[in-house]
Amino acid sequence: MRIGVFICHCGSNIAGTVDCASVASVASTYPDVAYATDIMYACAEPGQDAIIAAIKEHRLTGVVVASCTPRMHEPTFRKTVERAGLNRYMFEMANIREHVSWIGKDMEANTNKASELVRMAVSKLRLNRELKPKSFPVTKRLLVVGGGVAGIQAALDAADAGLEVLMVEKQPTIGGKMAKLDKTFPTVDCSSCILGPRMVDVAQHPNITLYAYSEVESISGYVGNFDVKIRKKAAYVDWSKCTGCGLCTEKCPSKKSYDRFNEGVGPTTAIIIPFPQAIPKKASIEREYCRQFNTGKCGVCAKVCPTGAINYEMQDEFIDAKVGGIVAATGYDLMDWTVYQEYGGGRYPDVVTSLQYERMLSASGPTGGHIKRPSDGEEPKDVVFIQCVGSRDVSIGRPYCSGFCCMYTAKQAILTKDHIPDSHSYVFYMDIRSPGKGYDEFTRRVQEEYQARYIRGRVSMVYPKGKKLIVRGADTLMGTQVEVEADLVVLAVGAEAAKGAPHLAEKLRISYDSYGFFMEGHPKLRPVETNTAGVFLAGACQGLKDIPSSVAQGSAAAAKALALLSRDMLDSDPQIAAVNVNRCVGCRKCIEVCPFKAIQEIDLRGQPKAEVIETVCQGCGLCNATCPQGAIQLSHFTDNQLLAEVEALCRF
Amino acid sequence: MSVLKEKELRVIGFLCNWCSYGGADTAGVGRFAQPTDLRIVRVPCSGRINPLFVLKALLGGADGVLVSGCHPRDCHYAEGNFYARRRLEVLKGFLPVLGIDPRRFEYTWVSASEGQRWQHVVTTFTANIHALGPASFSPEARELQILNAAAR
Amino acid sequence: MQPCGRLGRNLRGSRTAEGVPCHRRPGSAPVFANPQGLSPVRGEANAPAFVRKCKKQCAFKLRNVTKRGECMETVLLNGRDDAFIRAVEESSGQVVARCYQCGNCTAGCPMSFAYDYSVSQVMRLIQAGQKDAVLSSKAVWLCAACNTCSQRCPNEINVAGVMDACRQMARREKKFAVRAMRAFVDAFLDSVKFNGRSHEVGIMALYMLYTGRVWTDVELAPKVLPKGKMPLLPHRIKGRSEVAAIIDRYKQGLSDPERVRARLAKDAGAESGKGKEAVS
Amino acid sequence: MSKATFGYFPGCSGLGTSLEYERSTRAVCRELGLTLWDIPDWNCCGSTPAHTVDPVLSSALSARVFAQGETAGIRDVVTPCPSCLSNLRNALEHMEDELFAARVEALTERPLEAGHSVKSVLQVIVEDIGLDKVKERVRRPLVGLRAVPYYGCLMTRPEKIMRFDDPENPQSLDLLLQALGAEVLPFPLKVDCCGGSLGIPVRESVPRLSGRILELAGELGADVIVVACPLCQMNLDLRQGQIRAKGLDYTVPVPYFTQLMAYAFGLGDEEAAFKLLAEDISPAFSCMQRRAGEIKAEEARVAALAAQKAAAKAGRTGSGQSQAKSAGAAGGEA
Repeated sequence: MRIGVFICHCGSNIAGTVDCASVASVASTYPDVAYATDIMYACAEPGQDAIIAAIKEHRLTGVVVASCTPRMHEPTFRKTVERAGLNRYMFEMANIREHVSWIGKDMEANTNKASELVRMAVSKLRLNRELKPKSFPVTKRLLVVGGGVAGIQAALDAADAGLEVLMVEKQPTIGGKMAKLDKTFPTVDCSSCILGPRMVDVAQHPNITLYAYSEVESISGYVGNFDVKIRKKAAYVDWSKCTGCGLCTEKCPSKKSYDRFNEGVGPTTAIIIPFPQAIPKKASIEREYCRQFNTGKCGVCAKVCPTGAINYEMQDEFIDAKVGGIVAATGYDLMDWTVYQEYGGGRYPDVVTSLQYERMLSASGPTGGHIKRPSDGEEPKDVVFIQCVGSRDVSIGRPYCSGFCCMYTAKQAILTKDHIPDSHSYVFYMDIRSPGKGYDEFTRRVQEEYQARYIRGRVSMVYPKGKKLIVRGADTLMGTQVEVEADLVVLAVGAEAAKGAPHLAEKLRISYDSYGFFMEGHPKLRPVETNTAGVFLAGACQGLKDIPSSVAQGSAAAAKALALLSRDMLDSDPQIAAVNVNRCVGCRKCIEVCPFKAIQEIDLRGQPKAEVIETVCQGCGLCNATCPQGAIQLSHFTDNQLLAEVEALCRF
Repeated sequence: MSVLKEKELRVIGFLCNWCSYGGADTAGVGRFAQPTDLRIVRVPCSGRINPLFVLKALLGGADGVLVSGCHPRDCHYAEGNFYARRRLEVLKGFLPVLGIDPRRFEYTWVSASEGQRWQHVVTTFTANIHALGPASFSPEARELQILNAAAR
Repeated sequence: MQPCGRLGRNLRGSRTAEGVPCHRRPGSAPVFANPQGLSPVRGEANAPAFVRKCKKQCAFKLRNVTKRGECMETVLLNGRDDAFIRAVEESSGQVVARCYQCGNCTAGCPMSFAYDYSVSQVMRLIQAGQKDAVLSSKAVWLCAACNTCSQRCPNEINVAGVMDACRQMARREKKFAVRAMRAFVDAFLDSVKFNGRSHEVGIMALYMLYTGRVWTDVELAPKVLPKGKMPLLPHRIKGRSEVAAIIDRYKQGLSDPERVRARLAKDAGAESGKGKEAVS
Repeated sequence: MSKATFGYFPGCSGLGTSLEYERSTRAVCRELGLTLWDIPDWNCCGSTPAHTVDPVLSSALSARVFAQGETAGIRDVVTPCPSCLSNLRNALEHMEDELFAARVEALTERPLEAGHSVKSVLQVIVEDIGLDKVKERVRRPLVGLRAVPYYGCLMTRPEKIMRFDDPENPQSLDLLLQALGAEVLPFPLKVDCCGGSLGIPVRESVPRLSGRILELAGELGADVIVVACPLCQMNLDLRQGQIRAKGLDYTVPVPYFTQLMAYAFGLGDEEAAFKLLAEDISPAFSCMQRRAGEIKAEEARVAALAAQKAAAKAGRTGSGQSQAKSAGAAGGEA
């Protein structure tokens, strides 16, 4: 075997604290190493060409590249090695950047460690065998989880490209948080005017099947062949018959139920159509508030419904579907701001969240677009906006900045001036974050043209005095304590991942951080992909972002999905388990332990043997560690190969 | 060519590719400084680690072995780390029987986003191993010493 | 440098003459430099050289300014006193760099109205190492130690602890910005030292003595004396000498961290020494 | 030291300005079966002045209190005054650090064993004894009394050290007063600072801070502000005259919660010691009696109405004659 070792400088990232030349010279002394050198940038064009040239010149049969993490450039170098004619699995990497040069300054120790990591890679490579990928058919169907603006964009893009799309939305209507907005920044154009048509497109698009008021129950399988079970929650209304006339919502006697869509601003009935432009425009019953379910006596909606669509005995349905790719676009939720007892913790009715205020501003909202104080319904004159309630606050475990509150608060201040010309808006802020195109001019305009009074300082306490709310804050630019007598206090509440996002992440088998945001493949280079092939992310579920970025990510995720599903056959990963029938005694241990049911028992000349179903095996290696005989080996990570690495370390 | 005398001890790490190896990368990207003793062997899943690998390493002269996988319920293969947890817990209890100090083997769960935590795990584990000093087998484990000498 | 086409106007918006680099208006003065490289004296960064050289407290020089608003001295930032910052951090156990100046402490502080520097400004002065301004400020004396600031700090800084540390440092360096506050504390401690317990009448007497404010709360006397709520004779406890000893030992500095750390090290040394013999 | 007996640290103000708090606390504890062992020869904890000078000095004074308790075998101490509680608790927490403990011992020259604890009287009553026991002993419920609870700024803060109730919105005093039968008004400034020990050296502080609390209580129409701290009581009650001179146009008596408990338990005037308060409480009580009367009358009226409606319904189902009887009864009632 003739192995070539290439030590990458990565500019100064590695060469800064690792003596690459000496590592290369040491590497040349390793067994089976025919050629060892160090190059400036291995992953760059010249670097790859140098490797190909060296393979040809020295008739190499295996390559070791010591550079960055294989999670980033293993695919790159495998293609390079393939271009040079070698099998892509006759290649190993040593991570001497993230695991060596970047975590210590001690040149001698780093160089020694780098050379040892290279010896490990070489010793493993000596036992590598050529592996040929097999190919399997791809289901040309995309599942989009979440019907907010990001999900809608992804679904429309994919459907327009001819892909069949299933959209699953937890709420009775799609539109997500954007549908709740009255206007959007920085152009103050009406939110439902720009989102409404898109929602209609989703409903009418021949390629899109919409499952509203449904959730993903379970997902199994792998990229190209996911089996998804969708739970269609019982809305107690037969949507095929319901015409969305809204008669039931008028007659329903239970008038005190919590209006989830309008963030509880006004009470509503138990059977509701969330908002006029809802898609699908169908009624659904909130079981919690419906008298028929609580007391067993009512049935008004059933009597009134012209098409007889009401059915109290409706059960959840399950739909099984095979999809090739999944786009998660589950969006965000406002955090529970009632931890701030100093702002009343929810006890003062006139302290509302920004989303509740948005519903008050909205003409289709419960107050018909009139801003009213929840306590006495009067029009407020002094409105105080408090920024960073639940963002940038270590003491309640939310150290991050939510990104879009500065912008929507500026917009709400403008709308307040439009709705109530003689009103005064006060905004308590720490730093105005307005990075987008036309954003900062927008926040300047609200202060200059609309006379919003911006005060730089946090608010320590809000307490009621008579009909007013006393807001006790600070103005750090003046260096004084300040107080405002307010009629209404609007909190720019920080956001977090949608409720239930971690649960979905476990079903999708993708990792998530401590706030519930999904983990992207690479924060800069692969923002819409995940480490799980075939699962893509779009919008705020990956990290808080405003509408333009969410839409952009929607399209990006669709593009990635289209790239994946454009091919009819996908290459399977050859790093899968294989059974050596001579050693297998048919004890079935591997069959029980395999999480993907990828091993089955076959009869070989009268003896039970195990056999791996290549397309289902994911290459986790559980069976390999369980088999008492060592009969089943995971290709590319066999026992010998791993132990060779351990040997390489312990022998010297 | 082995560990730097008096400065390093032989510490081997078995890291699952999806979470802990990613966590070690995030620690690198974050430039979180760590001692240089640890050498990482990448495995597809913590469930792939056969307890015999750990024994082989310890008998082969490793002063410390660290295994790290995905947090329970986070595993890319759904159940890999559950099996790993059970196997390695049994192994930890079994080490004293072999005359090996159980403190020389540790297993933990680190996700791909926990760079800072990985720095803490490596620094603490390496410090503990330095506190224990180079591996030396208790007198009764004579056969192990012979085996070890042969392996060297 | 060719003026860039569409951006003919320079960054200040005025048209540029042909051929002149667009980012510099013709004839603008060179950026101010510090040619002589004089020693960095606090407060006189842009004062003329002769003022900076003159060491006497002459008319040109401003005495150490404590009254905010009277004049805004230019603060030379490389005159920053890092030792002061470390001392405050060690004494209060807090990291002042965590403060991002959100003003929540100023907002919540009940005594903000009486301060010369608001709480967040005191934190800012500490961050900038302005020892004189902090230790001679009234704010550190007027703090009522009610912990509202620490409770509501989004970065979990014990701001009350930092204010305590500054007041203790000011007291050690004999900088008493609010005389009455120092007098009241001394009167209280003297009463405790004398009786072992605090005795209201005794404290008031000592306070009037130290401050000369003879009429303090005199109008309250008729409300409490007849109800026996203001005993004239103190309740002196048996162990009062021990209490007095505690206060005296503090005044002699027996509890200073360095001294105690040294003693601990010595004891530890003695222990291990003793320990070694016992074993071998 | 069983749960029902505690070492008792009255605090210096108990001998003077908060005599009524001291007397009513002892009476109420006796009534609730709580035996209080006085710490022998206890000394002042240094209150605010000591810890503004140096936390080690303040902890040293507190350490002597615990040391004295040790001599009498007392481990668990209870104190009515939040300021003393804050100093004693801070001393215990900070002495867990080795160097700090050594610095304290350098002053006290008396080593202190571990295992000490200190709680406030209110915390013991609410947490250890429990409100249901308090409810059982109420003989004269304070029905009709509109009370406003005021906790002050030391009792629940700093959260990590005091570990009592919610630092921003404590409820224990509210629930206790409801258990006594009083009507508790939600009071937003319940943890705002009253001026504390700055009353003497900084004359403008108390009228402004306590004035704001008294004004809001007056606006809410509270009969009394119920406090649990001698320092707050002095600023709100004793100095209320000074504040009124500066423009406050409300008079609100400021009793301690233990005084109201003593009254509700039916104990004598000596234990409740209302006459020791600066602002006379009798108008508040007369207001309470008047309102209690109104409530009783209201209840009677509603009960009569319900009876009448029930009788009328029974009349409609049964034969006609019962209607005449209920109508007559209703007539008599009116």
